[in-house]
Amino acid sequence: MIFNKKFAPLLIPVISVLLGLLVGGIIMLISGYNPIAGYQALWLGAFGDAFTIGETIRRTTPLILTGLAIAFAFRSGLFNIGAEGQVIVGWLASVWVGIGIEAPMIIHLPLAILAGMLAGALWGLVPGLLKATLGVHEVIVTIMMNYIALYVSNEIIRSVLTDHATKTEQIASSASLSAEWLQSLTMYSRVHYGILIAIFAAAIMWFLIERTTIGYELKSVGYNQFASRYAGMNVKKNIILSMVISGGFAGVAGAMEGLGTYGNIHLMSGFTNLGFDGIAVALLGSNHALGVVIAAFLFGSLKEGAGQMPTSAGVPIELVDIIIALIIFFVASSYIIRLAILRFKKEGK
Amino acid sequence: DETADTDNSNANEGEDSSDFSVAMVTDIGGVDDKSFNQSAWEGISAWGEEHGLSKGNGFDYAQSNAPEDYVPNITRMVREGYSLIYGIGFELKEDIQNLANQNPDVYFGIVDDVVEGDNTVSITFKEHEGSFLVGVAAAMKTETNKLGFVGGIDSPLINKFEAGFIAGAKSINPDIEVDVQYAEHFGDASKGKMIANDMYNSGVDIIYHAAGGTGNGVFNEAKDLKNADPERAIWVIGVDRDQHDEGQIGEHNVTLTSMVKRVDVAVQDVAQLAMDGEFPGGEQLEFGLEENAISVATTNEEAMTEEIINEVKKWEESILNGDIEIPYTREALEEYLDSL
Amino acid sequence: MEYVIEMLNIRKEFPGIVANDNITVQLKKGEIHALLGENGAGKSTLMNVLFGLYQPEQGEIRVNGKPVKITNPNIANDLGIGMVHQHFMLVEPFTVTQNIILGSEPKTKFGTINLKKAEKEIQELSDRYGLKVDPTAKIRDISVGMQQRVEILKTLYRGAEVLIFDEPTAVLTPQEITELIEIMQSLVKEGKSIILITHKLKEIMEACDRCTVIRKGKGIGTVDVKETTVNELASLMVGRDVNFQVSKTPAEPKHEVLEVKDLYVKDSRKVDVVKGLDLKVRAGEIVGVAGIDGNGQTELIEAITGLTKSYRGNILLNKKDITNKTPREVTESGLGHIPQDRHKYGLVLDYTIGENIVLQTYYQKPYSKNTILNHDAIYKKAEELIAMYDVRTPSAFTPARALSGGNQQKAIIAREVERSPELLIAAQPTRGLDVGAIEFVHQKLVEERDKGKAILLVSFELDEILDVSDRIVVIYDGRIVADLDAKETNERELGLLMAGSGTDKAGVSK
Amino acid sequence: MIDLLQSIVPTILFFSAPLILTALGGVFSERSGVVNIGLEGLMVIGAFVGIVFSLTYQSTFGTLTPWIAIVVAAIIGGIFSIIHAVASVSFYANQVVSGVAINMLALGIGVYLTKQWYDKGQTDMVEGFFRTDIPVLSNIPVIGPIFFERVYATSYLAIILAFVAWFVLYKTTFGLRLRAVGEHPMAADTNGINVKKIRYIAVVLSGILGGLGGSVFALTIVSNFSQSTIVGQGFISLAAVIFGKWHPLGAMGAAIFFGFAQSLSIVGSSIPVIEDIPQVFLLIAPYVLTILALAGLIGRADAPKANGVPYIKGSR
Ligand SMILES: Nc1ncnc2c1ncn2[C@@H]1O[C@H](COP(=O)(O)OP(=O)(O)OP(=O)(O)O)[C@@H](O)[C@H]1O
Ligand SMILES: Nc1ncnc2c1ncn2[C@@H]1O[C@H](COP(=O)(O)OP(=O)(O)OP(=O)(O)O)[C@@H](O)[C@H]1O
Ligand SMILES: [Mg+2]
Ligand SMILES: [Mg+2]
Repeated sequence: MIFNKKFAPLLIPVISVLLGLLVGGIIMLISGYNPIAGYQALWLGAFGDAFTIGETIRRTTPLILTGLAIAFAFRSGLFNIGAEGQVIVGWLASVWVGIGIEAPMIIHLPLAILAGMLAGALWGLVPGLLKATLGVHEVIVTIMMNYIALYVSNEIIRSVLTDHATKTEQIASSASLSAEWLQSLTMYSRVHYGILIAIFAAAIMWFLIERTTIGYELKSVGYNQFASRYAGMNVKKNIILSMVISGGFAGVAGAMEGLGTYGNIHLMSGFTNLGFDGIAVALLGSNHALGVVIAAFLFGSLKEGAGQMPTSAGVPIELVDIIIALIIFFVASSYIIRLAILRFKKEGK
Repeated sequence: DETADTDNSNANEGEDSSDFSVAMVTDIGGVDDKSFNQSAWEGISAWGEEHGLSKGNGFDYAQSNAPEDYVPNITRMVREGYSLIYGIGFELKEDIQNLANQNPDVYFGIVDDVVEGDNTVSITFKEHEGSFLVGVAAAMKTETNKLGFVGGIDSPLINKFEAGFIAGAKSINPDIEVDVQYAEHFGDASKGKMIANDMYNSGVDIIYHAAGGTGNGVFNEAKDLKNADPERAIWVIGVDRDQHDEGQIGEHNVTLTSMVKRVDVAVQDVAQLAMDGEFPGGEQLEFGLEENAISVATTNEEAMTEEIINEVKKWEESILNGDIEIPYTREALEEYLDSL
Repeated sequence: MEYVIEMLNIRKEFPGIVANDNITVQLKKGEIHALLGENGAGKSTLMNVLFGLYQPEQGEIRVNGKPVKITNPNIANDLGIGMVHQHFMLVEPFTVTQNIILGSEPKTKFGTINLKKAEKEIQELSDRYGLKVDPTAKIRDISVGMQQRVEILKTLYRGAEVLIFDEPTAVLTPQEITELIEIMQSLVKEGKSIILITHKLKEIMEACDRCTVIRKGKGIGTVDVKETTVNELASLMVGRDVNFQVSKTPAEPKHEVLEVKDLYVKDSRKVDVVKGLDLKVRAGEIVGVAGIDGNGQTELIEAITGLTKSYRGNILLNKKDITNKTPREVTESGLGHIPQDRHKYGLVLDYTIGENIVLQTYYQKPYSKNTILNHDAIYKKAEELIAMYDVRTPSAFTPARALSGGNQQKAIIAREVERSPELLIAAQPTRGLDVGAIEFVHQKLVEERDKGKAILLVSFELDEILDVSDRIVVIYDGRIVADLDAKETNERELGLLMAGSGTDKAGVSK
Repeated sequence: MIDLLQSIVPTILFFSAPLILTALGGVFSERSGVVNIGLEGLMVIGAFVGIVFSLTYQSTFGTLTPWIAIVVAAIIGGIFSIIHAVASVSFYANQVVSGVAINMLALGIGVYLTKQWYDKGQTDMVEGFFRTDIPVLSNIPVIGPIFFERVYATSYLAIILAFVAWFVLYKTTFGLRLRAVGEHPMAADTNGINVKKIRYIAVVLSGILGGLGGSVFALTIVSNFSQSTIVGQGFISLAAVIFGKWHPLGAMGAAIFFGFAQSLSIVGSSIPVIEDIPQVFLLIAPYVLTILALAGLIGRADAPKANGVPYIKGSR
């Protein structure tokens, strides 16, 4: 029992990761690759040197934020599949401000991030409003909003931000998150200050959810709308607020790409997948702020490391997708793992 | 700017030529995309094999699954000591530029866009020339005087195809109508099919696509129509490489021709130059008909009649002679059409 | 004597608790056998074992003398055992017929469900036992009493010879209870045998032949109902003497706290249900609202508490107009509310007891400051209340879901009373509670009254209304039709008034 | 007008068919109480199997190949979906998590195996389904040319299956039990219905239908398999499930609505009035229309009550 309470939240993911890697190794063996070489490549690809570490952190940054976005909505009983679209508009807005305004960094950078946040929030507001006022299912609306974001932002890049170009000019350095010293420290990886923002956002999410009356209300509405109304909470307001905040997190994720990684925005021919990966990150992190950070880091490392596998070990990158999927499965099936642990414990005694 | 003080970029000069190695980083799609990633890889492989090298040993590629993969991939190649690294596709422009600035000792090449610096070379193609020629072919072939153009994403690069195609078609017959549609996606076959369905329904009999995977839907629709009525004249014009195979339907083939972009030729040429110590640093090389890097496929002998081929040849001559300037933007196209 | 069912030395454990510890129950053919015990004593568990939902760790079950293993409800069905569950097992969007045939559907020769045939059979069954059920009605459209009859029909349709009723009367109105008892008696006459779980000793005395008592998971014994008294049953069950008579001094009503004037409210289907209702409650008195379910009680409470809107009339709380204010505003004006449906309204089941304790006050000091929660204050308060109100829970950090119904109710009462509201509305505050818990709740209400609070008690239990109230108003068809002194009326008179006869009786403050 | 219909209707039909099939799968699964956001992945598996089978056996089975291919894809889809069933029914997993995993796993496996078997990221093209005239029906005046001339048989397969699904769900004992399980599993359990078995069947049905949907998509529209064969169709199908209020015919209607909206956005560019509207508005029109339709007409849709809740015997 004690063991359940204290360690299960950590033990289950760890076991899941190990199992996922184990099965991944078996798949490599079956397909005729050397799993040791494969994993060595994976490791080197993620943590081999300062550069890859930098890139791993960079890749983790937006994942933390989209993970938080989805986790936040989940905590209040809403499923935000729309992080994808919120990322795109957040990216767009932050770059827009990054290009369109001249101001000292101390104003410009926060303003650009804020713009991303607001754009994402706006994109979350629509499904939130529709859900709260008309009871329209947020899942459909957010899916639709993803496509709208994609096409609208492409059009804006093409017709408003540029004269029919595929990407915008670079943002002013006063709006940039990248830092020379960080990059040179990591052999010119694209790691940027965004990671601090992401971790700060996680802290905010934790604080908001666990420590404030806002979080108390949001969770309460998520669990039981009737009782929340009975207790005097404004259910509609909370649904809208939840989607808005969730969208805000995703919007900041977009800003990380716009102000940190790329410094511009390009025409997108498909989704960034940051939003969809965020679902997995959120659930892997069991919708807790700290869990999300860890899960995003795991995801980021695996995905970053994957790039090395074809070159060094000949293993297709997709193996990593399979491994990630397996890990998610094992986490989802924690019940059975827990059962196995219990049995194991009993026999051990 | 860093490039300013890196004029010592030819550190490779002293290197033994046998140490020379080449790598490429794909854009999203991979080396087997049946498109220019594949073509580029074929060029590099050909170059490598010519010099007795093998994959992973003298030449290699890194595949990108998302834009964020470009930098790590390029960096990996830098780290592994490749002498010349290509970024395939305009999407890699910024990243190639940045890494070129950071690594003045390594040669970089970008395909389909322009970067700056003494250690870089930019390889672009005159797609408008090829598009012009397939436009000519289409104009010769059409029975309805209605042509279609399906673009992937509305962007300057794809606009080149569009402008060239329309110019070519109208040069033969100014009354020809060209229906232009963009799918806003390079991988949405269902949209491609829907657009093709709509175009063929409205009387278009030849569609030129510059839309990657979206083009699959165009081929699919054309073949379906052909299957229903083998007598009906329905054509697709392929892009980037000879898409003859995609057009095969039973006895018939709906691929009229393809606008072939020989990335392999360009990539191989530049690799050879670099190896020979003649790296065209800082230059922007534009490959076109003249360099044999743009061509019009004639695999479908039945469809590409003597007459058509001759006409195409005629225009090709004019282009090579510099008699005509092919428009590659919508504005230039307007002017060109006015001048007709 | 033949036993149809024998449960011998049954033991059933749940993680950390022995729910049934060596219990024996023997059911005679043709009898109504009561099962009595405090909340959490293990009654439902025992019956779930009999019905095959749980497997016992130990013990034997015999049906007609033959030992059987009941590993799932199908086997119970085959053995002729049917169960009417405490929480109805009905699929709301389905019709009565669909619910009844579910799992043993008659088929046409094309393999589809033969609804016509089923409906006819069910109509026949219903007529035979006088159940008056409409086979084509949707469950969500029929009353709770009707739903229960559907549950009964379900067992009969499957040919049950033994029927288990788990607290069937907790959710019924007095009329429905009387009818249910009649139904049970007619079932017994047809040769069926019945096990009845109930907390209402009067019902046991009225309807049952024998009674088995369980206390804290252990069987205390079986008594013949004719040879026992209510008091004896109560003390057997609780292990001490229970005081049924609510001890209280005469009320000393003071100023008016609640005044409802000419109120009109529509229900969710947009039909008028409260139609020009007038009501006054004064400080220091308990006003009981007697009435048959569906006469506007629910909507009246919802309108007062701000959960629904009225479209005419006024509600004054301490002279302040609270008509159509939000629940938050109403609460802040000094209203406490023990809701009728504790799972839906009263608690956030996934929140801890502590979090539930501050459900309306979390945003106030000391529980939070500048929107930042103060967990220490919250849990300190919770622990205080847990001790004061004897809420049985492992800790204040336990989720509300894990508590028994009685203890959940105590937590709600603790919360509402503790806020010390000027007006306390208590809707069905003792539904499903055992006599010990009921005694406790009643005592609390009286204590509050004595502190000078106004209390509005809504209940379908006439006993409760009569025992606890100082003044009784009768609600009928959306209006208050009588206003009586509790000491000067009786069940008979109330019953008549509630049924709508004697509307012209004096005392209506119009 | 008739001309317009004649050009629009067949488009709608081919676009909607895979969505209808997949959405039907979603209806079965969710009606039994298992949330299925893995529809996208199930379609990927279907597309992959459909194409690989066709490539391998085109020469053996000739024109029958696509038909056999979709059957095989359906079977493999069904088998693949057992993973989701095991996780969400037996292991009480969070069903959304499991669905997300299904999506990643399917794409991972599909592309991984493509690389293993063909040594490249995408397969060659196959000859899939072709349009045909439906005998007899296509001769009906007016209606015939619009609805039954030059259509894919698979479109009608989808529509027929929607009615079959409706029949199964609302007229058979299996359907009654399945719906009961999705609304109130404990009630079903006490009536002697094997909740887990029903849910397994429902999830596997969603795999079969999703596999069917994916393979039909690949064999009527794309003609090959790659990373980007299925890009969001599964999510649109999921939207159709909800849009259609978890009803097979509703889901079909929603899928057809999506087809209509898409088709309109393309055909629109050649209709005089609409012609002048900037392209981007046409592009987003299908999605905006959907939102408007939901907000204005459809409104609240209540999911099956037990949807997403693992059934653990003996808990409340
Ligand atoms: N599924 C379960 N898991 C764990 N504990 C349980 C479970 N069901 C019942 N219990 C525990 O077993 C004990 C007996 O519960 P049971 O439901 O039999 O009580 P009861 O006599 O029916 O109570 P009530 O009068 O409130 O209906 C309680 O302490 C309860 O907490
Ligand atoms: N999974 C569980 N874990 C712990 N306790 C449980 C569980 N399931 C049921 N119980 C307990 O079983 C007991 C009896 O449940 P029962 O269904 O009889 O409801 P109850 O307590 O009588 O409440 P009510 O009358 O309000 O419905 C309660 O104490 C309840 O908390
Ligand atoms: Mg009970
Ligand atoms: Mg109870």
